[in-house]
Amino acid sequence: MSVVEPQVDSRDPAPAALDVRDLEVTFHRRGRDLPVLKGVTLRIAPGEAYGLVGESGCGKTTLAMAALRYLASNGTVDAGQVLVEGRDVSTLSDEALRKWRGEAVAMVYQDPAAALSPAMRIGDQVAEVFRYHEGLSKAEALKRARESLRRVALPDPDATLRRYPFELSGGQQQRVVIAMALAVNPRLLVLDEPTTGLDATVEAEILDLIEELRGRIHAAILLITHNLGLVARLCERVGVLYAGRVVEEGPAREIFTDPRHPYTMGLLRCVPRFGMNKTDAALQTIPGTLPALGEPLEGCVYSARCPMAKPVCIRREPDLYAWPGDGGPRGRAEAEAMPPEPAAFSPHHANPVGEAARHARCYFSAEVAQMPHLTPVLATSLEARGATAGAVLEIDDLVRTFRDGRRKLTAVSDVSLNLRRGETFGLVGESGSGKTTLAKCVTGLIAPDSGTVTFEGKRLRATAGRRSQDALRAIQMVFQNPDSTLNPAWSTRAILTRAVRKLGSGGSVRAKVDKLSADVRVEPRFLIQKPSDLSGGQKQRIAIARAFAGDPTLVVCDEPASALDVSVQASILNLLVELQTNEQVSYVFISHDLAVVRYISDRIGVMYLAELIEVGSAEEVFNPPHHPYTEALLSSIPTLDFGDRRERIALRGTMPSLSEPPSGCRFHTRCHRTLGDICVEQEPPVQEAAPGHTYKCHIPPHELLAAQATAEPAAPIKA
Amino acid sequence: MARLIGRRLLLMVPTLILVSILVFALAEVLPGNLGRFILGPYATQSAVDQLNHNLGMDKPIYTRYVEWAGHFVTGHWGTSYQYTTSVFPLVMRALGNSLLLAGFALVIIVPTSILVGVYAGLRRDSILDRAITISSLSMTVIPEFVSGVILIVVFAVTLHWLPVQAMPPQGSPFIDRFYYLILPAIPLMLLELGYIARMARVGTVQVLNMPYVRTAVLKGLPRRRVIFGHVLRNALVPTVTVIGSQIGWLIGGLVVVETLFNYPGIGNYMVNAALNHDLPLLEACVLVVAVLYMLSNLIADIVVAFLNPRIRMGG
Amino acid sequence: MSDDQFRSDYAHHLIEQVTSGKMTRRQLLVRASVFGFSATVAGQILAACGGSSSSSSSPSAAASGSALPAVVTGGTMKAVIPPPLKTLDPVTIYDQGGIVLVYQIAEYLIDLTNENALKPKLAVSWAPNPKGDVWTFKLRQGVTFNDGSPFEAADVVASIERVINPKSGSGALAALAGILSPGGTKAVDTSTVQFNLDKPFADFPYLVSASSYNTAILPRNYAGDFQKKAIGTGPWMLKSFVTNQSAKLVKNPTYWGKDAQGRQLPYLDELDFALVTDTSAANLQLQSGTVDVQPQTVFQGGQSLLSDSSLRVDVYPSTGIREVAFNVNKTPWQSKELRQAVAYCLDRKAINQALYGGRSNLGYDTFWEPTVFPGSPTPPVRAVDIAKAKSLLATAGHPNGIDVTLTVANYLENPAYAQLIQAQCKPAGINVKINEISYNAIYAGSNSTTPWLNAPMVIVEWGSRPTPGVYAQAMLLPTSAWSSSHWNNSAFVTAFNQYESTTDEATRATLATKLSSIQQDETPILVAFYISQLRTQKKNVYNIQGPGSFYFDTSQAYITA
Amino acid sequence: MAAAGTTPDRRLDELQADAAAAAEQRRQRRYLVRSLLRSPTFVVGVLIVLFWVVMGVFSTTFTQPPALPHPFAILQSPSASHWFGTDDLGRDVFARTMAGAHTVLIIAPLATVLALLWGGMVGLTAGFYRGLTDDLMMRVVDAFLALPIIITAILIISLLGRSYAILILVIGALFTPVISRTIRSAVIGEREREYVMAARLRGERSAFVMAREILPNITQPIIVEGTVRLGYAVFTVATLSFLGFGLEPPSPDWGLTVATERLNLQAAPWTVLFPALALASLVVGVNLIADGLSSTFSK
Repeated sequence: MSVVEPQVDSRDPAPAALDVRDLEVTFHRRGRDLPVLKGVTLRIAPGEAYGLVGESGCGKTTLAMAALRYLASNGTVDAGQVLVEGRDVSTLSDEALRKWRGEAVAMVYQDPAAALSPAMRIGDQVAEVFRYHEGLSKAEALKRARESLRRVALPDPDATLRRYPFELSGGQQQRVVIAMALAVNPRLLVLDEPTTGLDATVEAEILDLIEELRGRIHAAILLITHNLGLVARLCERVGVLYAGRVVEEGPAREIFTDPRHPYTMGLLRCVPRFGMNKTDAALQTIPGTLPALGEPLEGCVYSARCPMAKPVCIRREPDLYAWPGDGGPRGRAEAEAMPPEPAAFSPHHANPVGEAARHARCYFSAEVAQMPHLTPVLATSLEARGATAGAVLEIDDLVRTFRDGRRKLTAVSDVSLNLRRGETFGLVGESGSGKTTLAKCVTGLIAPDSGTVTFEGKRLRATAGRRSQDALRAIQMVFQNPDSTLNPAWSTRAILTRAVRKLGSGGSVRAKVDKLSADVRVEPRFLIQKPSDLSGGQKQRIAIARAFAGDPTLVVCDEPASALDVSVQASILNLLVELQTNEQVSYVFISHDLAVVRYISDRIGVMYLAELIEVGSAEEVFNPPHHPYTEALLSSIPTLDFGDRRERIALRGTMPSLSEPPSGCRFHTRCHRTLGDICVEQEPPVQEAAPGHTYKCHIPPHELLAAQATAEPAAPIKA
Repeated sequence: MARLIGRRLLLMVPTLILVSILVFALAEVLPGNLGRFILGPYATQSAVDQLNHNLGMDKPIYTRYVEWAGHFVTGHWGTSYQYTTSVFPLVMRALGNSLLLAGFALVIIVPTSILVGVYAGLRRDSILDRAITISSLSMTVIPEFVSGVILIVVFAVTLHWLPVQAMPPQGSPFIDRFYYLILPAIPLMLLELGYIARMARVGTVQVLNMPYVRTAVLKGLPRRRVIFGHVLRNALVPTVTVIGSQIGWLIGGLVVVETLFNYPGIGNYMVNAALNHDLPLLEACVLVVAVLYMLSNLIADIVVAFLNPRIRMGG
Repeated sequence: MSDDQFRSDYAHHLIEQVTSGKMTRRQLLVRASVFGFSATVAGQILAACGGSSSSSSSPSAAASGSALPAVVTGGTMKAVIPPPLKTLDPVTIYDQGGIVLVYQIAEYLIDLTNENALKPKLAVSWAPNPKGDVWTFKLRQGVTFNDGSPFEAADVVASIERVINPKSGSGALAALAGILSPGGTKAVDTSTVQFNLDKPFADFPYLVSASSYNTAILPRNYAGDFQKKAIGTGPWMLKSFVTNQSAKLVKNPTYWGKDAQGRQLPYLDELDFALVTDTSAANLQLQSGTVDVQPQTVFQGGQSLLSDSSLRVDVYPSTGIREVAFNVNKTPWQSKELRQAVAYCLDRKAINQALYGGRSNLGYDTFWEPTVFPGSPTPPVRAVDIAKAKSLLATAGHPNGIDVTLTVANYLENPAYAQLIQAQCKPAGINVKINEISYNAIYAGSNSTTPWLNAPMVIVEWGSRPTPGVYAQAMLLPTSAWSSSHWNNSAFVTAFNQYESTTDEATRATLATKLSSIQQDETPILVAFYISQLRTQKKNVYNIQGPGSFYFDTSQAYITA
Repeated sequence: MAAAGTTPDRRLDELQADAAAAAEQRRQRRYLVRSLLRSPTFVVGVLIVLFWVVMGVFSTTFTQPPALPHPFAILQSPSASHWFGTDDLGRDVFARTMAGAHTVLIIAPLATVLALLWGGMVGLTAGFYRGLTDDLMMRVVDAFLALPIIITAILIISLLGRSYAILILVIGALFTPVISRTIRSAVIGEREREYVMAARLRGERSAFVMAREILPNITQPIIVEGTVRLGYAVFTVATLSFLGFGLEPPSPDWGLTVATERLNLQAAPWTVLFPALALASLVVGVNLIADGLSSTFSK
């Protein structure tokens, strides 16, 4: 590729903020060489925001680390170079490297809590940067630190300076990290999943902050994330990474509206679009799973999972073709020209990246738009699901408090709700809102302090231990973490067998086990495996099969898919929908991802600070009039809709502690529509916006509607 | 911080009571017949019964415990059967000697072992690291009496560099004591050094893999700042805890070393008391050691709290 | 008839004995000393038998190398001994540490020469009445205790009465039982004391000599607080005593003792004792030069001392033994055959070799051991005879062997001795289980409880005793307080009483034969050897006197540069 | 496995499935073994320990009788006839050193197993039930931990007397608290995991959850802890013997030998040196195994 190099430099004299050329990175583990990045080439112009998307394990973070010359000790750069502002990073001396880091490039990390030194005051950590890069005195540095904290809009910077990381909320911590990164105005800012793990509203704050900062600092941004919405919102250009290869690249808007690589298309199709429901369309899953590191790949890295793969794709890997232009036809031409002479591909065909052109690593970019839909519409209407009027589950005035030393935390306060057969009740809310506690009270993993759980007319005993085997069989649970949901010591079959033994209703145990595994699409050969040999998706499928071992009436799903990659998540959601259609089971579905909840739920409940503040049909809850908090939540979701002009509602302050919830309306401390004293003093009434749609607020429905109508709901984009 | 210490001290009380019950149970209940234990296998039963009566053995256990514990709290530790003198001053003098020895050993061990360990951790997988790890392991496992015996022969008898006995002659200046303590201290050091060093190494290695160290590096901080500012402080937390708990083994070592060097420390007295059925002395020694041990753990906790703001503020 | 009359008669008797070859010169000197003949008188008697008056040379002198260097006065001598087992009190001491310390501070009426002969100390002369049941002692004049108070007959009476008072718990009580009763001691005048015995006793002077170490002379008002306020007439005063650590002694400026040249004794200014239980620790202190002398060196682990060029090891023909006692009241030791069986298992040569490098004299399970005690009969040698042992075992009713337990203190060469016994008994089918306990533990408790007097089979270490009689008196009579065997043999008792009451050497000899044969046949205890003791000192330490470890006479010791 | 009424061929493929499952498990076990055998520390450790086990069991069959004195051949320096020389009773030091493994290798492992059993029970119950049970148990454990092991051992042994059984019981009892601590924390780590909740939702009894769900997942920490403790047990036995609270003469136990022979250290260093080295080597061996195990497990 040395031929390419002069061309690039000749094309534009202004050196790119980041210029990665044919980068090959290999990790060495247990004597094996595992290529992670295979000839990645990308270029970020000064001040440009570049999004790098892809599922976990495709090499995003490795790329970032290589760019900062901070590969793990077992990782090596085998080929290619990384130039930052024209300087080859690998050539920097240690001292130069040290100064370069922080001054030229800076990074914001995924987990802010872990990224901050636990035993050092915030002030010192931020001040460090000034002391060691600008040689300021401690006092001077602290003054500057204070400024930069103010710059990231941290409340009461002076106090914050004196705090320790654990004393700050996740959002504040991330602000501190950003403040540190921007302290000495780097020219390149690397954001590695900056909002993953943060709550929706906090995520929104951080995004607002980053956008707002971009206006002032002129750093180029490399945003690494699996969240397409984020990229759509922040970045001009985006590169899609798959198995260590850039498979498509181009302007964000075009890529997301008109993808030219099957993988990109797959990604777009498998996330539920904002406002989309299971009855509208099925999520298009990507067949198969990501190739494991070091797994040998024939031809196109994606061919194994590509629904439109042709023999040629397996025979020979396509280059990164420009689109439009030679992409389609040339791809075809080459596909026809069999067997392809390697000589036939002179370097200049592989258009150098960087210019505003689009590129896709596919012979058949032209056909991507017509990529076949594999999964049919699955969900039938509630009625078709035989949803009876009678409630399967009724929860009345449920209260549960925990003690933390002397403090008393109310995790669930006076929650009442009901659920019909075959219905899916979605439960949304930020972390700490009490979703999971509520769910565990239902299943009996936690005993409520007061309140009742009635199931099919019979009141349930508080704890699972004291419930009848039938009650247990009827109410099962699917947990969040695929890695701990299955007993690592048991073979998959043993796990299912045991479940069937305890919960099943007679008949051949093995037959039932085989049926279950077939229902959740786990091939029999995996049944002899231990969970450690299964992929996250498979584990979660087995977990679901386990829950269905006794043909339950109600399954509580606690974030069943949020730990999984989007493509896998889609298949899990589809599976749940399918099972529901076949088994008439009811779900309580917990998730912090509103789009997902909206997609899978028939009715939705919104929780805030242990209270259920709004309940209604999915449709109603997602559209005005709705609780101001719901409104804020919705506004905070980044969407792929470029036409989306909703003004984002920034909530004030941070989530109050459960130990001393605010008086009156619990939301008043952060509410953007607060009416003043009344909200502070009086507990809001439950108002009915529509039959079956209620919310807790002082503002009557019509006023809310008026106020909220201005911001029209986001319309789903058809791919 | 003060509140934390106060809380910990309070927490010590129940444990202390339990420990005393334990010692009481072990010493006065377990053998079933204290009189027999004191008088030995050849005493006539009547004599044994008489003694038991005098010792109040026929009283109910709890009253006996209360009296016993009461005496300890009020410093009436009884009279040693062997030396026919009051136990309290005896034990206190011994304790002083032991503390001097142990302290002397620790003062040298702690910094060196931490230094060595951290260094190994920073130079992970280097030849030096390997050497340190292996040698520290082997040091840890050689019993004190083995190393002690060999040291004596080499340094005291053959080379005449150091005195064999651990006590300087009467009337020599206090400072001399340290010179005499060098030889006894070494076996203790070997034992602990290896262990603490390993801990320090592990701690360092772990911290080096922490994201916040990456942050520090990518902030462009100089290496030494990264190490002293970010790595060390956090790496030492487990080490300190270990040092606290290692005191137990150190005391175990004291018993051996003091016997070996005929050093009038609490370990030596304890062994003699045990060998000679001198129960009051034995009980006193064990209790004192227990308290000592708990205090050392307390100190460790406090240091940890100092290193870790979260605990400090939580406390 | 007067004492002097008796003396002259006895002198003639002795001369006859020697000339008729019934007695050796050495014996004569020893016996003469018993009856209070001064060395000069004894010399004259010898001359009368027609022989040289030269007494055999002192072994210590011999060991120290015949020619002594010029005396150096002043300086400190450091010695290492095991710590006293109980609080320091002359009335009750019984262990090496205690005895050695008391010996430095307090004195006895009579002391022992290196040949175990008696020599005047606080008593200048003594003589029995013809019947031998009244002994009159003349005391040394102008002696004062180290607190300044004068030494008089009253102090002697008080001291002796004190130890024979049953309440005292003194070991001397055992030695004097049936011989001297309370009230039997009278002060004739301030410088004369008369002992009225319950029965004639030829060896009486030994019972109030240093060999009966509880009879140290203390002031009449002694309160039993020796460890706090160590009082005595001896050459040394106790400056400090730290339990289990050290005892520091300083010279007694008012000490009466003078050397031949009339120089004030002791020569040394200070005497420091390191109190160390652990043998190897003690040896190490010697070798590292921390201490100058070790009164009793154990051959076990002492090998390196023997080869150390900086040290001199003196060998003393002490009469110390390691008594292996069979408690005849406890199963299975009621059986005489069984006891004999054990005796026949022992390979005494091998034991002597292993424990003492072959230095000691073999013992034949009797106290009358010819090579050690003059005038003793020559008993038949008990060689190893497993076959005999087996048959004895069978007659004892244990044809298939027997398990026995041997209690032994972890002290001196005892553990090794025990293991040798164990190994040597095995072939005969006697399986010895060793119950090893600490030095303190074996002596702990009262007479009715202490292991050393109550265990079925036990090893007890005995320091030097000057005569077989003293041994028998202490451990083989029903009246003996230190009888680990609890042996009670009327024939032996009667014979022994005659033996001690008669002064006629010929009769004594025949009785001795009888006694020794009874003892050997009955085998209440095993006496496998008489220990030749080792005393180790630096090459520059001279003129420490006294036979064996107990009598550690430092009054004339000195250290050259 | 299969309920009645299944067709023969169904049964057949069930059998095949079972076989496959079994094969799978064997494969995984083999993998573990193989990776263990690839760790040099582990292998060396095993070799050392094996050596001593063999010696402890068989040495007396080919060495001279370790307890037989030869008074005329005491303290002989190493030679062809006595590889390690002789001690102060003329006994063959080689024979005694080899035989010395016997006692330690009986007491230490038994004590450790005992401690693992007791500690396992305490740790499981405390960690699983938490709450009051946990608090009480842990208080007691703390109390025990406040007493240094050697010292408590001395206390108890001096009261109960010495014998194999007592040594094993005492050391076992004294190691219990530490082990229960480790196991407890392991249990606490597991019990919050979701598969345990799933088990409870199946209506499993606590005993089952502890024994079948949790225990299999904490075997590795238990094994490692066990090995580490074994090392300490050997150490402790030796130290007790040295202090005179362990075995009795003429046992060739290493600690005892070092204690009794150390007064010959200068005249005959070999009498002490070889048992000392033997002891050290065994402890090192055990610790190497522990290291090997933990590093392999943590992979």
